[in-house]
Amino acid sequence: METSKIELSNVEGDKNLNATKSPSGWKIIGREIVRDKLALFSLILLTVIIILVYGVSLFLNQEEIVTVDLFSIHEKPSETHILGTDYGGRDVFGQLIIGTRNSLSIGILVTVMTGVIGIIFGLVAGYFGGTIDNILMRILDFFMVLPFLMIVIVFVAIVPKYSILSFSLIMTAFLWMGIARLIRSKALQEKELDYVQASKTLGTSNLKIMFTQVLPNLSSLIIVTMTLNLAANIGLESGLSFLGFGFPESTPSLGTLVSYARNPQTLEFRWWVWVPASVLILVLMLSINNVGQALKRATDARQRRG
Amino acid sequence: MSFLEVNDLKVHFPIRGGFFGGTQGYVKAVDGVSFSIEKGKTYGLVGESGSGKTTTGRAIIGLNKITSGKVLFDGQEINDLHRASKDIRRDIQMIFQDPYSSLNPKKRVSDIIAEPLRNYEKLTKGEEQKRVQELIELVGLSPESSVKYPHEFSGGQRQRIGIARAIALKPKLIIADEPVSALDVSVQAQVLNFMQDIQKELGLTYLFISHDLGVIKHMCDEIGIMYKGRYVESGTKEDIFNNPQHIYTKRLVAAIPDINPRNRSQHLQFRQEVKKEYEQSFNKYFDSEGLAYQLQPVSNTHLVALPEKG
Amino acid sequence: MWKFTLRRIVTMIPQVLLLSIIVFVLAKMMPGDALTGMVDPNVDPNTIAEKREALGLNDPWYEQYTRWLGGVFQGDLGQSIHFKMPVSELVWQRIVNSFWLSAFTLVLTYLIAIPLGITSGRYNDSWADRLITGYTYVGFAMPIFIFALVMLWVFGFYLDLFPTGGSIQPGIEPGTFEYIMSKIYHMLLPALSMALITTVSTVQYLRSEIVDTKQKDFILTARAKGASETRVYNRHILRNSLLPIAAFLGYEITGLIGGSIFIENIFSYPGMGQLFLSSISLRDYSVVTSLVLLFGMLTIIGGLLSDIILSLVDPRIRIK
Amino acid sequence: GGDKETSKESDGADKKTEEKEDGLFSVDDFKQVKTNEGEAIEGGNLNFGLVSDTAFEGTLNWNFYSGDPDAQILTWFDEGLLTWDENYVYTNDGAATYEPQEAVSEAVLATLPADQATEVAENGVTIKFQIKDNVNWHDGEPVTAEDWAFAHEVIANKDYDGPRYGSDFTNIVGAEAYHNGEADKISGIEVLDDKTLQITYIQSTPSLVTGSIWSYPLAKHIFGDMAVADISSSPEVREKPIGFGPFIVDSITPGEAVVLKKNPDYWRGEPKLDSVTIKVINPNVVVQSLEKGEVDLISSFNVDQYPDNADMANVEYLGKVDRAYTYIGFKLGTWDKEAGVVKPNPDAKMADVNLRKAMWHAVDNDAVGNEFYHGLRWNATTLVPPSHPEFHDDTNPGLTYDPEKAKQLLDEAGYKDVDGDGVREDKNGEPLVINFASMSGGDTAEPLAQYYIQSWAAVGLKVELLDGRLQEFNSFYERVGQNGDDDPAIDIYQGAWGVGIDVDPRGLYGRDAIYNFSRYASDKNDELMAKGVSKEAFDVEYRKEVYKEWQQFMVDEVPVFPTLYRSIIVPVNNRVLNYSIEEGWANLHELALTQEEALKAE
Amino acid sequence: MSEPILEINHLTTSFRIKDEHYAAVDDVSLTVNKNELLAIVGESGCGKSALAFSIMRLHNRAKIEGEIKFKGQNITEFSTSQLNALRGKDMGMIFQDPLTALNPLMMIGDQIGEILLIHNKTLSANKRKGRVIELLNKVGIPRAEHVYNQFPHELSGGMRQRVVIAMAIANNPELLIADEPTTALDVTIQSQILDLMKELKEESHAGVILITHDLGVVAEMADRVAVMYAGQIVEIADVYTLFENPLHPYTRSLLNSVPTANEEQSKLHVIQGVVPSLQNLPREGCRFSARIPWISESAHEKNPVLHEVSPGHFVRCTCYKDFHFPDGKKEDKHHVIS
Ligand SMILES: Nc1ncnc2c1ncn2[C@@H]1O[C@H](COP(=O)(O)OP(=O)(O)OP(=O)(O)O)[C@@H](O)[C@H]1O
Ligand SMILES: Nc1ncnc2c1ncn2[C@@H]1O[C@H](COP(=O)(O)OP(=O)(O)OP(=O)(O)O)[C@@H](O)[C@H]1O
Ligand SMILES: [Mg+2]
Ligand SMILES: [Mg+2]
Repeated sequence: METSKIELSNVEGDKNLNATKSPSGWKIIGREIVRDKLALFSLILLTVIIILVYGVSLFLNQEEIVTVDLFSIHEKPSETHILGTDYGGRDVFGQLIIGTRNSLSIGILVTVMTGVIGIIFGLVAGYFGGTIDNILMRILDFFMVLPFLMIVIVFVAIVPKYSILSFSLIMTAFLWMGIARLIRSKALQEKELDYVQASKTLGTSNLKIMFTQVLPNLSSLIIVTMTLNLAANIGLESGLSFLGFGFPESTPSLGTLVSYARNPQTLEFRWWVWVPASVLILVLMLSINNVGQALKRATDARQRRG
Repeated sequence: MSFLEVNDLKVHFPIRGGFFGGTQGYVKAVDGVSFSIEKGKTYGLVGESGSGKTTTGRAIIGLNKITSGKVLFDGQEINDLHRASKDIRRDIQMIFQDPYSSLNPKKRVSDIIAEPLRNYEKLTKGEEQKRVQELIELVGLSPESSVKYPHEFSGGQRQRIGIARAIALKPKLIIADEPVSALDVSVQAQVLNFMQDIQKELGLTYLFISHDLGVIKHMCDEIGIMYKGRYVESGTKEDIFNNPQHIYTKRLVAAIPDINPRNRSQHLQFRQEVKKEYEQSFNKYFDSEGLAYQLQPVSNTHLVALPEKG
Repeated sequence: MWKFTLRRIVTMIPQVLLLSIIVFVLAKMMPGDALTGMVDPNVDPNTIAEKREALGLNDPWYEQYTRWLGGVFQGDLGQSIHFKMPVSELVWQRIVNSFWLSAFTLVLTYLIAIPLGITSGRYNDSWADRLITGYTYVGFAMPIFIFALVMLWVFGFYLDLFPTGGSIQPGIEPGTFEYIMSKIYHMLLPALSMALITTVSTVQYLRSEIVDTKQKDFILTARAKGASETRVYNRHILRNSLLPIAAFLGYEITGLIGGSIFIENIFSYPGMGQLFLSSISLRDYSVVTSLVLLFGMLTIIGGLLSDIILSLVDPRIRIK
Repeated sequence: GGDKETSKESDGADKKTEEKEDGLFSVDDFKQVKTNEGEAIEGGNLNFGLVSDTAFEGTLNWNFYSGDPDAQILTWFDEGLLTWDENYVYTNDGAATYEPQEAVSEAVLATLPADQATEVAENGVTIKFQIKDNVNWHDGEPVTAEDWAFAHEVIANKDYDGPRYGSDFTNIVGAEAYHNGEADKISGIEVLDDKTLQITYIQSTPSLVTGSIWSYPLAKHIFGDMAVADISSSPEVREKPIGFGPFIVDSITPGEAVVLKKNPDYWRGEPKLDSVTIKVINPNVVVQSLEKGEVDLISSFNVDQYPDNADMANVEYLGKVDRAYTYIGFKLGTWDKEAGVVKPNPDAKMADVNLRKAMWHAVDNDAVGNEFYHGLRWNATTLVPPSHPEFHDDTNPGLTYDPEKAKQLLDEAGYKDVDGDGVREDKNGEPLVINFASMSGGDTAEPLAQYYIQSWAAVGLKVELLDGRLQEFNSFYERVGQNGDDDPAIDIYQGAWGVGIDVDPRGLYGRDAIYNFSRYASDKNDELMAKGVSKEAFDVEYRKEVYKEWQQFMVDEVPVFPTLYRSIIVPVNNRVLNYSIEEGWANLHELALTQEEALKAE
Repeated sequence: MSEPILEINHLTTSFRIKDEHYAAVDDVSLTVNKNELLAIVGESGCGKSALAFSIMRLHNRAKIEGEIKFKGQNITEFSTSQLNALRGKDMGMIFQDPLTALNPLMMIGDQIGEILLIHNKTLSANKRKGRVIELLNKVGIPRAEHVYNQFPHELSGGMRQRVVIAMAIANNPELLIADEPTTALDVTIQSQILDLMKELKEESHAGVILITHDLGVVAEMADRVAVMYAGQIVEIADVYTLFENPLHPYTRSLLNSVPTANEEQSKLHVIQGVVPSLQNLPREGCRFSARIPWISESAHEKNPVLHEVSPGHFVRCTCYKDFHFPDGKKEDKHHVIS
């Protein structure tokens, strides 16, 4: 079976060949996204949002936005305040932009940090296997047991002063396991492949094999997972902020804006405070997920659309 | 003094289990194998799936840990290749079974072939480029192949890339683990021919692992037959094919389909006879655990696993 | 299998112990304690100081921990300082609510996931599939708290179809039919809100599992046997795709834990998630510690359950 | 609230409070008594919403409860034996009457050593209480003097695990000895007969009759045999609590709801309602619950929600001034744990009174009240809130919003901007950063804190939020010093006090009060406060004078300055009759409904 | 005379790839007689499986044109239920990979039982079990009772393949299609399985289509052989003729590239290039021409058809006449008797 399946994919035909196994994976990814109108649209939207958010926030002064203005509390959207103001008289649009930037930054930071930890941990465990794997897996098991949300909430209650970095670190500390497990299992498979064995017989060092041979072959998987994780992490951050365990209001975040809706007055009468943030979260998560799903399809030959 | 000598090689894999991964038993993948190969010859290792052929090859090149026994290469013990001198490590190379998985799909052909050179030889970019081009030409690929990726090649071409990589360091011994079993007949022919060519050209010694007796007969000078981690018979090509002694060998040989349709009824009959004999005399040839006995010489080239006389 | 279960449970012990230490220390590191909330000019500060001493809140953490652990070994999770009752009793009250809510959510999750997953997997690339996939996309992206808020607003307030808080209408005799109906009525909206979101991963999984299984060789074998399309689906594809879903059960439990914190908070449903959040702000350590521990154990048990179910439904996986 | 500007008398016919043109409201426009419209029906069930985002604890006994939710429930089925009037002075309208005796009880004095006896004889007082005959527990047993005495003994017992034991009790002769295990009875409490009790207090002060008598009996026939430590967790407290109030607990859904039925035997008369259902509702859904008529009455209503819902058709809003104020405190010392007294620090960062005054002048609390609270909180002037109209000095304007004055004061005091960056340095020219601790929780906490910081910045003071964020409740009080361990990082803090029914401020500003978080103490202050509770102070006019002086003294010294006074707004469904939020109102048995179903808002 | 059980006329099976149809099986006509074993050989990707699947109508997305006559009925026009009545009863199929061909979650007994159940609803459960055990015994599985309750993963490859065979012959089909039934197996097991198939065929007189790429197997098993290249049959003849007088360049090249245990060749023949993928099939002309570039263009037909060179021996394209090996190497004819 092995034989015939692979033979089918002779010279030009990489139809049946797992795209993770081919350098043109990127091309396929590109092709897949372009073909998938929704994903393409999502990608463009996402890019626009990111550029806008980071671009516009350069011209915004966070201090100024979070400055309380007693005389413009809960103003409806108007020319001076495109999206009105909140109960502190603060400009919602500005908060939305900065909040999105903060939420995105945390999401990205957490994703990258969990990614790096997870990749290294998973690669080492999977590649070396045996006792090392055993020990690392026990550590990982332990982290898996921790009820994430609760521990983070307890943690946040303790850390006296937090910044984007320290908040991200807390989240990272309890979120790296998923990717580590994934990478480990893939690395376990990958290291059995002959090309790794071949490198060993050719005298390449383990470290070099791990990072220059195995890692690139897991890259599309990593990209896919990290993309999907990014969405999840943004969701988590806003969830925590929503519960009141995120940032103080002086550091706007999307979750904080949504959490204003827990005041039924705001929920009912002041849509401009929370609806834009909710929609933005949804749009962000949807587009990131769409892109992620398209990437996933691109790397999974069976699901590819064409 | 043989070029490669393997003495009572054992490779046992622990069966792990339990929370702390304790050893709960062993898979005796290779269980006391001895053979030797002369320089410039091709030695064939045959047996059914799971008989330990691959493990033997991998143990020699250091991919599997040797449980006990000795491997002598050119007179030097190389049981632990990691500690063996660099020269020896570069003298033994391997060709893998699956031409698809043995090449890193994310690397260009030039990088793949240059990998051993980068590990062992300090070459400038230019020199390296030159060597790679030479090797590519040597294995009969077009020069522009070097910038391509493995998936742009057919199975046979990929196997040649694998071979180019293996010979880049001018090794003396090549372990070829089923180099053609993943290939179509037509492509298989191409690779086998090529292997024979470079053997002559570079004076290589092959340890050729296969389960296809046809291929083995075509390629090898001497042959060892494995069964459940042990040798059942070894000898020259003639010894094995014309004068098989062990019932297992006979059965293997009889199972090879005959390419001449006119022979088929005789062949079937012969096969059934052998089968009958196999069933009847199984206990004679195998010990109580169903494993082969120690090898006994029947001629100075021919060894068969038979119970000790007496 | 019993041996396996037993061994898994034994291996749980160090994990849980470590977890308990971590949680305990963390809980102690939170500023303030359960008596902080009693700041009240009508309450004599000396009384508070005395109580603090009497409760041992001034002892070093390890002493408090060993004391607490000693209690745990005797089945005593300690005393909730705020609620003035044994933690075990308090948690039990809430666990029952959370249990029913989760069980109900799970039932809904599967009730939604199975037909949708099957439709979408069986008729992939049809309109129905696109619709369902669209739903899973949105559901996947929708943070549960936003969705729950909107659900609460629409169905609880705007349409006034469901109660907006609590787990039971007050004053109904426990055990009666009316009581059960009222419980279900109160659970319906929170459970549905959670189920509609959590189900999407199951739908997606089921779909891709079916799409996958459809291409397996043994399906060809079944067709070659002359099996009707219905038979191929029911006996081969569905069975093979649904079994892994069954094994999800355990992991679903873990997922529900996280979700319950949001859901119970938004729907004011008196369950463990809500208890947890209030215990955090009340600094009711023994409750916080016990809850985290309990959830940790549920996570482990969920994993164990999944493994066991998987081994039961899949003959290829054997656990010793 | 006489210091509020205009107040329009609302005429009885117009129930809706008119919104003023500038979007402001005034607590004076609210009535305290529900307008009755329509005929009462027989019986009916009233729904009471217990507004809380956590479950209630369920310690349902006045002698043990500690949270407000539990107190809210308790009110329905149990009550104190004494009631009080609008000035918080005990009356004789309750289930018991009281009568201070001419002389201190001889029998009690006999138990004391001679020197103490003379002191008590001179300063103390014996009060005789008579429980009315028809006052019975829900199980039919009479409420006796024994029960009342028993309550005192339990609370003073050293195994007692509730929060009540304090100065009210230590003021009873022999209570401390009993508490310390030196006596097996509280010698100052005499049970004269089944219904008569006599208690001798060491100090006779005006405070005694404004809330310092423990008036909640504990049913001895039920709890008498229990170990004191077990009472609070006994089923008779948690599951089937007992009282002698107008309603009887029928069933409890722990943490969520309580159903009560009427107590036909209630001493004031049979309640008109059949039953009352108390249900916890989340603060977030209060308005919706009211609109849907799910609840007729609620325990508290966030004034923020009023402006948007002022025209809710099915309810009438009642309102009154709250016994509370918000304030900003300056850290002026530390707490001496050993001695149990405040230790002022003359070198504290905030030690300069002009700095403190300037900071008060710098903030516009009228604006805060108007903008954040639509007038339902308003500028506070002194530390005695207008909820105590007798003692609140409404002629004292406090320090008014006057940034120019603030700047001037700062300049004079030497807080000048030497380096020209717009931020004032301290007297030595060193950078001055004031750390501000403020509590989170409450919808406006964050912008409010930010507003104050901005206001101070406007006069050149650099104030920063402690740790850059609001402090969560627990860490706020921990750091501000409720254990005596004051966090030195805090320079100023914002807090709020709900004040007791007695005006005596010693619990918050006394030298030996741990809650005196500003750690301010001075002889003058001690003296004034002592005067306020002296024997002379039984003369109300004298007492008023003393507190007037004290209020001014606090304005001069500014250890803390009050920022906002508050109002209580209570929506009541229109079907409810005979409801009132007046002080001392205790006629729950009179409550009635006009129809079976609650009215809904369209 | 031989009685045809299956007649295929101008069968074309095409797959839709990116909005275009590509024929994996191109205008194939052949006949299988009762009690005859027809082998189909060719390199990987030549369309062998596609042909087999078309006969069973197992492709659900392929476009099938032409005629497949099973016992005289054109089954290309059959409805699914009509087909289901045929599949597993009159036509049996054996798949290449015995592990993936079995449902991993069903017991062996149930899987074999299922095919009995589908085609005979009246059979009692007990009788069915008896029949299954009988079948297991027939295909040489020891301890059939035990195996009945085992799962596929508990059996070795050879055993599994026997189970697959038992399934295929359960209802005594008149046509059996075996798609590379032994490729995944060791030689000794392969020979056992092949012998078993032969036995079964002789017993039932069924027509058999055996797909393989192993010429040795063909020589051992076949009555007639069809050689496929790039979706077309390039040569068809009885087994002796084909091995003794192969005509088409492709057949000849294939035969020359096999190293055999019986033959000694110093050098194996290498066929240049590879089988073109479906989308790259030459649309006209001789499809093999690209792999024998030294043969002049003119030797090929424009539209190659099958020529009957002797009774029952058909060859496609006239190029066979001019074909020679490039290095002038002498061609081995495999008629040496060992
Ligand atoms: N890393 C390993 N751990 C445990 N067992 C192993 C390992 N590698 C091989 N084995 C076992 O050792 C035995 C011999 O395997 P080996 O791969 O050497 O056989 P082989 O003759 O090469 O078979 P094949 O023809 O299938 O390649 C098998 O039973 C195999 O399961
Ligand atoms: N479902 C399909 N969709 C598209 N192309 C297909 C499909 N199935 C087969 N093909 C293509 O049809 C051609 C013939 O495939 P087929 O599987 O019939 O070859 P084969 O001769 O059986 O090869 P093997 O020996 O590898 O089994 C190949 O080029 C293959 O890529
Ligand atoms: Mg091998
Ligand atoms: Mg095939």
